[in-house]
Amino acid sequence: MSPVNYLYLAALLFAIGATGVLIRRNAIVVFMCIELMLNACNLTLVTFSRMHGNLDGQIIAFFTMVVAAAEVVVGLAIIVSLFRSRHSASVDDASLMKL
Amino acid sequence: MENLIALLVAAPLLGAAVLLCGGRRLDRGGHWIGTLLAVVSFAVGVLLFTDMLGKDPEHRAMHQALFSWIPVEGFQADVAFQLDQLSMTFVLLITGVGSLIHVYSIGYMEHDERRRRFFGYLNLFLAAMLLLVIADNYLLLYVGWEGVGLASYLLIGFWQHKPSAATAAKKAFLVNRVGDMGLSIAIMLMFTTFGTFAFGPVLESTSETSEGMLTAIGLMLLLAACGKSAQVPLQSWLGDAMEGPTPVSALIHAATMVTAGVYLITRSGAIFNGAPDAQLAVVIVGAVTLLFGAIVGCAKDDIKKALAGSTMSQIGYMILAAGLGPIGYAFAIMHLVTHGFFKAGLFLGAGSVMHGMNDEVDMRKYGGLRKYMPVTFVTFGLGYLAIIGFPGLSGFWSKDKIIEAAFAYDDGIRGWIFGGVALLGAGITAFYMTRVMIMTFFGEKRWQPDAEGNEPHPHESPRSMTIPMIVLAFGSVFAGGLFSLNESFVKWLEPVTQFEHPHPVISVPAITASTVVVLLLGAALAYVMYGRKEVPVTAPRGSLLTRAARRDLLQDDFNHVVLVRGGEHLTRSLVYVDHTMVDGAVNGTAAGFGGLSGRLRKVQNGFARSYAVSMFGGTAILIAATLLMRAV
Amino acid sequence: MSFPLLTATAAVPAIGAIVTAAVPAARRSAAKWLALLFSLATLVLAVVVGVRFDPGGDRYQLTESHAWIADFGVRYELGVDGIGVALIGLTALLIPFVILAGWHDADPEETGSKRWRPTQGFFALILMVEAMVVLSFEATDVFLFYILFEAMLIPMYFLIGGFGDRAHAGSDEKAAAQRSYAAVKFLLYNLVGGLIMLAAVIGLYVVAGNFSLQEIAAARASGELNMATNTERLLFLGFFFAFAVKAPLWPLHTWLPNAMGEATAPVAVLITAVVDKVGTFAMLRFCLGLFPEASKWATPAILVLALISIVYGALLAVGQRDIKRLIAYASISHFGFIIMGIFAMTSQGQSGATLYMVNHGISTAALMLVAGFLISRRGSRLIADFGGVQKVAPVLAGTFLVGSLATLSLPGLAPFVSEFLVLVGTFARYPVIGIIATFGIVLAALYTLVLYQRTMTGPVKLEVAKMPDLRVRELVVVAPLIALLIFLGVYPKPVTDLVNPAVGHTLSDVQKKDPKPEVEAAK
Amino acid sequence: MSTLAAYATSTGEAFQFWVLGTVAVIGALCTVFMKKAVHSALCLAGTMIVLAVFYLANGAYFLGIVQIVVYTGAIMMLFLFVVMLVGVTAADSLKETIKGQRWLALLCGLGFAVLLVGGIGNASLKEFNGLGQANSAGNVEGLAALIFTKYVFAFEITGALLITAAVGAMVLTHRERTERAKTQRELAEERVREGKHLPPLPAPGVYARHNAVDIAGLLPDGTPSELTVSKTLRDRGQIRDVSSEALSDLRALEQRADERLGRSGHAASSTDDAASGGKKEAAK
Repeated sequence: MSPVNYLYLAALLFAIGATGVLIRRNAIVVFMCIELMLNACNLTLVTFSRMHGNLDGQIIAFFTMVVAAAEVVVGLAIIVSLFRSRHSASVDDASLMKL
Repeated sequence: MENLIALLVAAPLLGAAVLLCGGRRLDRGGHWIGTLLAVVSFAVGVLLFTDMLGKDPEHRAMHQALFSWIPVEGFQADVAFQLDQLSMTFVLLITGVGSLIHVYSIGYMEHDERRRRFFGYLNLFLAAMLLLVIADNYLLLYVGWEGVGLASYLLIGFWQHKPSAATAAKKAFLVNRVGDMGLSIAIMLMFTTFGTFAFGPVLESTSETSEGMLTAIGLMLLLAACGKSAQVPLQSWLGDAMEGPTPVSALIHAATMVTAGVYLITRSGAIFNGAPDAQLAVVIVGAVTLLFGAIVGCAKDDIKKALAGSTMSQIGYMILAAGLGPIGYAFAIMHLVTHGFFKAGLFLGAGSVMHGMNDEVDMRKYGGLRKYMPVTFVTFGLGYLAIIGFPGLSGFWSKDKIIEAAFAYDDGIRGWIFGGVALLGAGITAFYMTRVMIMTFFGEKRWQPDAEGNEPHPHESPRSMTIPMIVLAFGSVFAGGLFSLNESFVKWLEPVTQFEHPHPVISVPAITASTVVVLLLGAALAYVMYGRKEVPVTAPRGSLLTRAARRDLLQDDFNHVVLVRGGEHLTRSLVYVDHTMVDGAVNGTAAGFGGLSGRLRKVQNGFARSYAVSMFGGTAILIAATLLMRAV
Repeated sequence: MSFPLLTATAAVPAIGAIVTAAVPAARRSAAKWLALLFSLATLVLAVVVGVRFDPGGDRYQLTESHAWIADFGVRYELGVDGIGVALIGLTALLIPFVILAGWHDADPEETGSKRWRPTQGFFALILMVEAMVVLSFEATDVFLFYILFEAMLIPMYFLIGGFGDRAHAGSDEKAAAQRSYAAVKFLLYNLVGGLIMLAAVIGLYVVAGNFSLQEIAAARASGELNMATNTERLLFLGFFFAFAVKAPLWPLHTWLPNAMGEATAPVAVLITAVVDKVGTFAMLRFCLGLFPEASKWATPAILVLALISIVYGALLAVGQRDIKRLIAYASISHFGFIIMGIFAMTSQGQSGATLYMVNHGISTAALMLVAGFLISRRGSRLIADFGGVQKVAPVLAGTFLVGSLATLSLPGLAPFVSEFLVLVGTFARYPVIGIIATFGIVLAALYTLVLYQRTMTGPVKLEVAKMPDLRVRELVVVAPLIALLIFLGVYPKPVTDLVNPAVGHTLSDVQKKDPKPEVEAAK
Repeated sequence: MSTLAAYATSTGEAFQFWVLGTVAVIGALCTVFMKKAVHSALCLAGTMIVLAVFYLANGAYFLGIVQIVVYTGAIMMLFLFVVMLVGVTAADSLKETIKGQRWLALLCGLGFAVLLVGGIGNASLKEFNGLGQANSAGNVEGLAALIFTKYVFAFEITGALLITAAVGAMVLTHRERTERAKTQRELAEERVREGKHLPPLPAPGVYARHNAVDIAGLLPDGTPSELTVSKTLRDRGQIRDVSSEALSDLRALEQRADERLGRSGHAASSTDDAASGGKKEAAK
């Protein structure tokens, strides 16, 4: 079996995550889907690093994780404050972009 | 000596500038300035004339070039003057009669608070008219041509507060513009044909071009002449032009400006000589107009309009003569000069009568004035005898010659036709002039109180008015005879216009005799109709012809229906088209885009997720695109 | 490196605009004087340009050239030929009068405008327009010209939309609506034209590889650069469309009456006498200079359009009820003459057209400004609201009459010379078109005289009875213009001498010779 | 271990991939389609663990562990906390509100997947060399060497990033009390002014058997009263309605009592006053 399959898997997961982002209305779940996409990317990175036989890919993946952590912290904080202000975690309720 | 030529124009032009820009402070003395400068111009004219007489006939033409006017590649228009015998004749007529009428106006316009401006306009007219006759190329002539048009516009509409006057002025200018169009097209044709439009080169090289081209140019010039000289079909403005003050009618619409057409045709003789068809057209126009004017003159009760009709008809004579070629040019000019004298005299007389009658113009409300204004009566009477061609007076000499020449058009039927028309015209002239004479000065009083209800108290006009009339009367009595002494006038003009003796289809004495008979018949008829029985104060309905003639033979009605109404409809519809179609098309597209954007706005529903979808879809498409590019 | 005269000529008004705009609100009237001062300074510089320019010399003189956007070969390249000098002169000459005539048009106490610093803005914008126009007459780099051609719209838009004519029928709201409509219409028309031109400019760059008018023209002449026929035609059309909108040529003209009707008289003068000239000027310099073949190819169609403009504009002028719209349509007719003269491709036609640009500028300025004084007195633009003005305000009526006579191109006044040259030039090559165009002079007489008769003559209308005659300021505006009209009518030599060589160059661009007169041809 | 990082993948790995891969995909799908956020979170955690295993399989030992510890251990737990805080909202229903959104989304997702797969497919990634000598000195050391030399700046910056994030989170969630707390008097006056609830809110619960916070008290007619439940629960819609079953229980109780006591005649009546008594209590 060639490691390329990992890439296919990653692609699949990424697509699923993206679809989730688009479908779900609960901000938290949306967030989870984003995490899923990030992880898919990480998987590709790791796989590539294996293929090229150097560790840079892993490094990047590592940074991704860090960033993801930071992002989750802030994001969840936002959700919480949002919920406080409007008693809902639905992304549709924040539809203030309409003219 | 030649450098004085410019002064002819400069003097009155200066007067116009001073008087028009001078402002109120010139109101008191302005008219003297204007008169003085007119006289100066006349003096210069006389000076040049004497100088000219000194030279031998072939080398009398003088030339003065001032500066290059429009220098453009392959196009030379200079401001340069040429004073030959023809121009000289006009210069003397214009400045002479002009000066007299300036003097006359001092009295006539006494009570008008805008007298200063009036004199300014008169000077402007003199300048333009002189420019017209001493220009040495057609373009400069064109300047004078339109200049006199402007002056006549200003003077006809001098009493602008009267809508009728304003309208008449506009009408005159517009009709003239149509003629001017002819002149400018003629100039363009000359430019494309000869590469220049200076008299000299053009008239010398006529032989080198085709007859067709000459005919075209000739017809265009004829159109111009028709406009300026009130010839059919562009004559309609002259009657209305009588709205202007009487001195204006005398100077511009009788003696000088309206004869510019004759000058133009005579000046362009070489072109017409090369284009018989054009000449025929000229003759026909002249013949038609001379009858037309005469008939109109018979029907009018307004004394000035009656005189206007006769002017039209007399100029018809001149045009006819000018169309006859070398046999006619000299006589055309001669009649022009004599006509200048007696017609100006008649108009001044009419003005004097109106002056005494609270500006009443309807002859039916005159009658028996000879006792009250003797000088006017005598001068008017002499003018009358002159115009009907009473043997011995000016009109006789000039008109008789024209009739001879007309009979000599060719030795076929045409000679008979044109000769006959000219002869008939003489008769009608006698008729309507006698009518005017009788209705004005004879019979019993039919005076009516004017609009304000104050009775007219006819009185002789002041000296300043009568003297010019007397001078002109002298002219109208003796000028013709003087010119005809061993054909001095013809000889004088010969170097410019050439001259051939006409050979009429019937013997000259016969023509003369018949002329006299015809005019006596006409006069007698008029006496029977108006002298013997009572003249009703309100005009009788009259015959069909009479009614048509009162309305200028329905020419105005035709213009009104066809040109005015039609034009109004055209412009209205065009305005509509411009607003709906041309503009509407643009606004339509604008509206279309507006609707489209309205649809597109619905996509922006404000839900982050649907924006995300579009982003995502966009990314997908991008990837697809890249993959495709790779694949291809 | 000699003194950059051309740059200075454009820079002075630009600086003036900034300074004027910076005048503190308290000392508003100072802005007017400053603006006048700077415009006069520009006039002086323009005169210097005219003196330094040697008609007999090279085609483009006083040239300046600096790299600007090196990557695209865009250069800041200036140079003037006789035509440019004449038009710069016209612009520099008219602006002071425009400023003087608009002296009170932007006073808040008179207009009651609540806008921020109206007076400073008004005069600053005028100067800005002047700067751009002058520079566009000097630019010999296509890209630079394009930028200016478009940038001009911005100040004009604000001048039209922001400072409307107070004499309007109906409520203020209605007037404001019409004004903004006119301004937007002006902007959109010219933008569309400009964008199409932009496409053509880019296309030109693709084909020619640089933007320098001189280089491209030289390359074309020497045959190094030969465009495919269709490419050239497309590019030509792109350029011509923009210029035809600006000029304006039938059927792209409808923005002009709205703009001129709604704007104040001085701004209307700015539009028709100054800004629109850029369009006709550019036809002469860029269309003919860059695309000679295509120009010749398009000539018949363009001549027909010009002919339609002449007659159509005149007829519509006859049909107007609004004085300013009437003058606007008259201008459309005159622009028809100018374009006809340009594309007649004869030296008389093109000299006439250039002369016409100058004369039309002056005559329209005179007529429009007097009309503006008249309108501001009565507070209405409708012809029907006037009558008998001549009796109460003879001087005003007199100047108005002279303006009208100039508009109908009476001999002795400047426009006659140019109009006749155009007619002769056209007639020499296209007799039929020439003759039809001659009808225009009759129609011109019709609409001007009808206008004069309805407004000035007849019994005095009640509302007019108290109308004051021209004030000193207004006389100072009108008198010089009229004097100039007469002078150029009697002695146009100074201008023609300036223009003739340049026209010769243009004709050599398109390789056209004047038709020979019949007689000489026979010899 | 290093064999795992060899450039040829063993059949074992293949087997592992196919099994766990399916698990991962299923987990992902569940994450998306589970109704309750909690379940989604759990499924996601599962997927992540699988991914961790794959990292290990790919020779990224450090990352694998980090993945388990940090991601699955910390981040996911953070998620769960928030879920608990925010709770299960009405937004959890999968019913789509925007027209056509779901289909578009699915279409895009599908298309995207196809494209990616296709892209990877026709990218020539056939030969590859394992992490053999890269990991020779041990994976962690290798990473460390890189992080602290080549990527040191990035590393430092991530530090700054984390701090910022932490501060940010605090700023966002921490609520400053802007206005002074209302005194009891003010509260009372306010209540009078509004004129809604002059007495204190009723307590939840029906009888002693049901005094859970999420159970609405019953009104005399047996209908539940929302007022008796705390606002948060109401917002979350987590009120349990037990009125009917409570009454039925009661009736059953009475019945059994009657049977035992053998009285039948006035059973109904006694039920009635029992019920009435119950109601009385509820009214207190």
